[in-house]
Amino acid sequence: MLPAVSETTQKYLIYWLGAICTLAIYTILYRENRLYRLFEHFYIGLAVGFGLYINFKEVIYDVWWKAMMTESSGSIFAFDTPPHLPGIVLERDDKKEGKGCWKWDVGQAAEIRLREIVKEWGTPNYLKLWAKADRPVSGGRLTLIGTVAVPENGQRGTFSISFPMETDRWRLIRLELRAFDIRGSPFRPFEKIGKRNQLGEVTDLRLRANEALVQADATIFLDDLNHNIGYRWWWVFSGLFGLMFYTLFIPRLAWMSRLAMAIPLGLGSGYTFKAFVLELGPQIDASLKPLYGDIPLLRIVNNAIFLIVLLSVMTYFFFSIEHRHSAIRSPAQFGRWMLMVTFGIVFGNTVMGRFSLFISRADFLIREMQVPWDLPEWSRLLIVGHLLAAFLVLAYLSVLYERRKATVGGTEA
Amino acid sequence: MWGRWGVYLLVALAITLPMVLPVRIRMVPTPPVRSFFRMVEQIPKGKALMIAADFDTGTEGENGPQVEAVLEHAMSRKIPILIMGTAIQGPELVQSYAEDLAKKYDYRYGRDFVNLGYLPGGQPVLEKLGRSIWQTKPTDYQGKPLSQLPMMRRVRTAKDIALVAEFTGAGVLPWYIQTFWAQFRVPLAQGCTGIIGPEQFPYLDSGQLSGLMTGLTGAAQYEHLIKAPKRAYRRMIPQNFAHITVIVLIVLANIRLFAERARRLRGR
Amino acid sequence: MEHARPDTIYAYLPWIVAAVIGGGLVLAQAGRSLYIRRLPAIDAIEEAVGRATEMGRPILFVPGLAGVDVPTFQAVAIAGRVARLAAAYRTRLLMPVSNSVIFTMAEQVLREAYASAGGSELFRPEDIRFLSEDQFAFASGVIGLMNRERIATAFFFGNFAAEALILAETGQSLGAIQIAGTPSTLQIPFFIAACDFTVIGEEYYAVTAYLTREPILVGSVWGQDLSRITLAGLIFLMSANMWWLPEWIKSFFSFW
Amino acid sequence: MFQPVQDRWRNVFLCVVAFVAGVGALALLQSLPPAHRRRLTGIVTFVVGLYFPLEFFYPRHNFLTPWRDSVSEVLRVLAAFAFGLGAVNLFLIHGRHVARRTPNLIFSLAFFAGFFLMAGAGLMNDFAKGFLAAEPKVGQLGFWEASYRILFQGALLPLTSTVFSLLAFFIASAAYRAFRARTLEALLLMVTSFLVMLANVPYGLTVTSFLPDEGIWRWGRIENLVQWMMTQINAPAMRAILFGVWVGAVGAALRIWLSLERTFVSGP
Repeated sequence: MLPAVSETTQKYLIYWLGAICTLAIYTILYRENRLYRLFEHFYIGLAVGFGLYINFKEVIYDVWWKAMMTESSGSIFAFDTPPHLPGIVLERDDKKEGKGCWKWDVGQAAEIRLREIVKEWGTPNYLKLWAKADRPVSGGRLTLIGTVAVPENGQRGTFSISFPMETDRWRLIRLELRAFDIRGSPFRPFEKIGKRNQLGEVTDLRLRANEALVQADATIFLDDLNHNIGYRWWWVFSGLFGLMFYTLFIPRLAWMSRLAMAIPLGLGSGYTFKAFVLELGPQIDASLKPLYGDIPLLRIVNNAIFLIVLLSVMTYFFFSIEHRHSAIRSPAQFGRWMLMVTFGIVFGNTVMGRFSLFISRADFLIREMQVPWDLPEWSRLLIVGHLLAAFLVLAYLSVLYERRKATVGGTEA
Repeated sequence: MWGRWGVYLLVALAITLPMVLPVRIRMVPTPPVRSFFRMVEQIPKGKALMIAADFDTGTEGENGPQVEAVLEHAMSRKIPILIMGTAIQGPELVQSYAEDLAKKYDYRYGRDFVNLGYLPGGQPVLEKLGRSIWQTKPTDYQGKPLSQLPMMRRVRTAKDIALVAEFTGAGVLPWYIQTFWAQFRVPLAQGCTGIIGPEQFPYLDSGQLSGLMTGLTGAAQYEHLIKAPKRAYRRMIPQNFAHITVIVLIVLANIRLFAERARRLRGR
Repeated sequence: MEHARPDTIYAYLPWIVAAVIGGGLVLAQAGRSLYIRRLPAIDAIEEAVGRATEMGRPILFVPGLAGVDVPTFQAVAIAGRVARLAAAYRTRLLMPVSNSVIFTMAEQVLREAYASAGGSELFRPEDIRFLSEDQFAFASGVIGLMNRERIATAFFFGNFAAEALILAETGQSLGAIQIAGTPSTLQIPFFIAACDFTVIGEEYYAVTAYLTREPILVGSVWGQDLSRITLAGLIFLMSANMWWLPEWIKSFFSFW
Repeated sequence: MFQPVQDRWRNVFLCVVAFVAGVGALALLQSLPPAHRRRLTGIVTFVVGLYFPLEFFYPRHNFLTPWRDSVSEVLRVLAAFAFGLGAVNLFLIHGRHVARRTPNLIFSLAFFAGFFLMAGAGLMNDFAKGFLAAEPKVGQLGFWEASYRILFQGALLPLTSTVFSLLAFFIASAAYRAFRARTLEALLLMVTSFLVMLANVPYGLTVTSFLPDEGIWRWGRIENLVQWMMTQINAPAMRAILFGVWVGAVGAALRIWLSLERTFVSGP
């Protein structure tokens, strides 16, 4: 049995492991050495392991596997909270899922409205509802009625579906969206192609009991209403394409990896045209700066400078024209100077950025030090300094060792 | 080799020593930081602020204090906050800052702020998020369904978001520009690391960005604007000394260069 | 804006650019020689290979933080040219790579390059090394490699991020001749600071086209150039004439 | 035909059939001559590449619009599958070192240790929390969760940030060495970064803080000057580069879309 770890132990381990890793990497500032190399390889391993893990968890499992091997359901209403409606009580024992279910006395209210439902159903194909009556009722039926609105264009509509409610045993009822009686056109534009399943937002949801149930004065149990897409077996193809990448290592089949790559590359190149409009369009628009007219002089001067810099830097990057004529050469030269100014700005800003990185490391080493005593900051600095010195000595020894080995037995590959 | 080691040692000392010394400094906010502040100040009631934490611990040194400052500002104005991130560690880091500040401003998780967690997949996923948050990420960062978080009833699409505040050390701003700004017309403000700061100015000029906070200085300036100097201010002190060190080094190098040149001239 | 708006120019602009570039491609394919000015980087590359030969130490070629994208493809193409030179000078070329697809691609391109320079026996597959896909794991792997092999010349071509300075500084401390080229704007200042020669931004594509002389690349660079000239002309004319232009033209050019 | 199935076992059956059929189709394609395969790849690239342009440039919602989300999910799944490629490569390299007991053995073992510890702890924490581990009490964490956290927060994050923070030293020495006013260009680079560095820290601002912050004199103050350079020189220069990048991107997209990128197409 592997032991549980207390939070304090964990804090200590995180700090000291982190401190060792940090200082070992800093020995490269002296010289490349075996200590550094050991942690470098450890780091590469960690990074690859972590990347594999996070890709598996977040995409392969969450997106791919779930689409292929689950019904991709989402909750609409959980029937877990106290209803505050006449004729309904929360039942905590005889339930199917979650914390509880609703017990609905049809005699008191023939229709109930579900409040605070999930409005966005995505593209479901069927709904699922757990339900039973307290006694068998022949001819008993429930009707689910909803109001739908499309937020984009304000179109509204209603849907309803009725289903038998006769048994006294928990039953999972499937309600096919195809079978819904839909009035109006509550669909998002064009998104009803084929299956007409992209509803707008569901704003209101009611359940109505029929005469037979009311007369029998039945009590109905309701639990977890979900929307589902269904199992989508064709996702196996994207897995197949994903596996085709790995033919890269088998020369005879390597062309298949190219075929698999054709999809992201093709999509990506197509997307460039869209991104060009969305990102560069506003940039061009903003470059058309007025040079005359009803604007303050300072703006005009600034606009002119802006345009001169913009156009001369662009001129520097003209390759198909010989930079011999001064009409091209002087703006190009000026453009290059402006580029240097820009690079200077980048450099200056980066100095700040890079120092911040080291400051946060030093902050970690000194301020977040986990020691059982309350130490003043300068003594923490001393501890870290000594540790670093010890690591540097190790690094020095390893460099000496390698030098000696190199003189004896030739260099390592 | 010794010259190089000398520079390294100087930098290390210039940063670590001021950390243990008591020093005071004064910040002056720049216009882009002021407009960032204004954007948060102008968020209307009922609309949410989305914090995109696109950074990892690698650049936490700069982005961390920036997020903290914006969080503090938003919380003091009682704005609902939605946290997400396209970097793995970002959302969890922001969650820890938010939880620290929540006590002070009586913010409760689920009611006043929600964390969607890590959203891999880049631009296409953000586009989907803008169309429907619930469909793109049906659960929060701990796997809790959004239907259990009251705040999310009001926050469903990009329309419910008044401002996207993006914090990053990498060039992921175009993803937000191509989706939130261009497709859903949500204004963007960015807190970025020092290095990518200059690259964002064309976007600031074209209005694709409505506010910009660059590096630790930006964060310290924002803290100055909300009158709550904290972590960024504290880290500006070693920053200050390290900069002075580098500046002195450059001046020395140039004096040496000119001295050599003068000696050569005299020699001739 | 979930769909392009046909009442602004921006719905057509990418296609205009694509058409101009397509025209360049067609012209180049048809055998028209399109002019691209010679960039100083090209001489520098040759010199740097020669220098490694003199010192008898290996050359390093880093194709950046590789992805399956065009800057990396072009970096591999440049690596092919460098490998051809190295094979001719009988100098070893090391190439750490951070992407598996690029890894196999590089192996093939280098094998061909060595063969075409008549040095097939010099090609050692283990000199192309896959290190890691993670940025800093890759960077720390490369600096380890640079130190162990004591490289004399380093080429950095491709996409780079923060690791650019780590690599270039390490090379500098080893006294290597370094040539860099990257379309990643933010890293250029560090390459300028630490390298002997730097290819700036767009020049990167021109260098590849110039080196390989491949009609597709030359045509593409030429077409892109024409597109940029058009764009610059458009901006200049619109800005200069903004004050009298009728409203409908202005709204045709406004994004929203 | 592509109708979701409501029965689990029917779905499993269909999955197996689809997989076998897919492999069969690939086997058939394998018998095609290489030129045809290459053409097939080209056709697939072209057809798939049509999706976004057709969907976006048709000015209204159209029959392609509902597929946006599925397309983005396919992209994510493919990218996730591709990630394993790097791991396979590293396994081959380090497996060889271990098998042959080269001098690199100990480092290769460190690689494997890192890999299995991290992937193992992560997967166990998510999918088999209770496996072989004692039930945690209050104030305790289960073994797998604790080991995941310790490895992630105690090793991976510090290592990433530390390698990143080496840059603080490198940039100082790069600045020291590179910033010598040898040429006009070097001088421009140096002076601007000098000013920016001064503007970024409070002590730097004191150099000009004696000047009034109004009238003509305000342009002498470093913070205003740098802000002006940022918006009037840096922004247009960056935008010019951005134009180049995007025009280049369209060119690149065109070459890939039409399978003209030779280094790539003529691969194995």
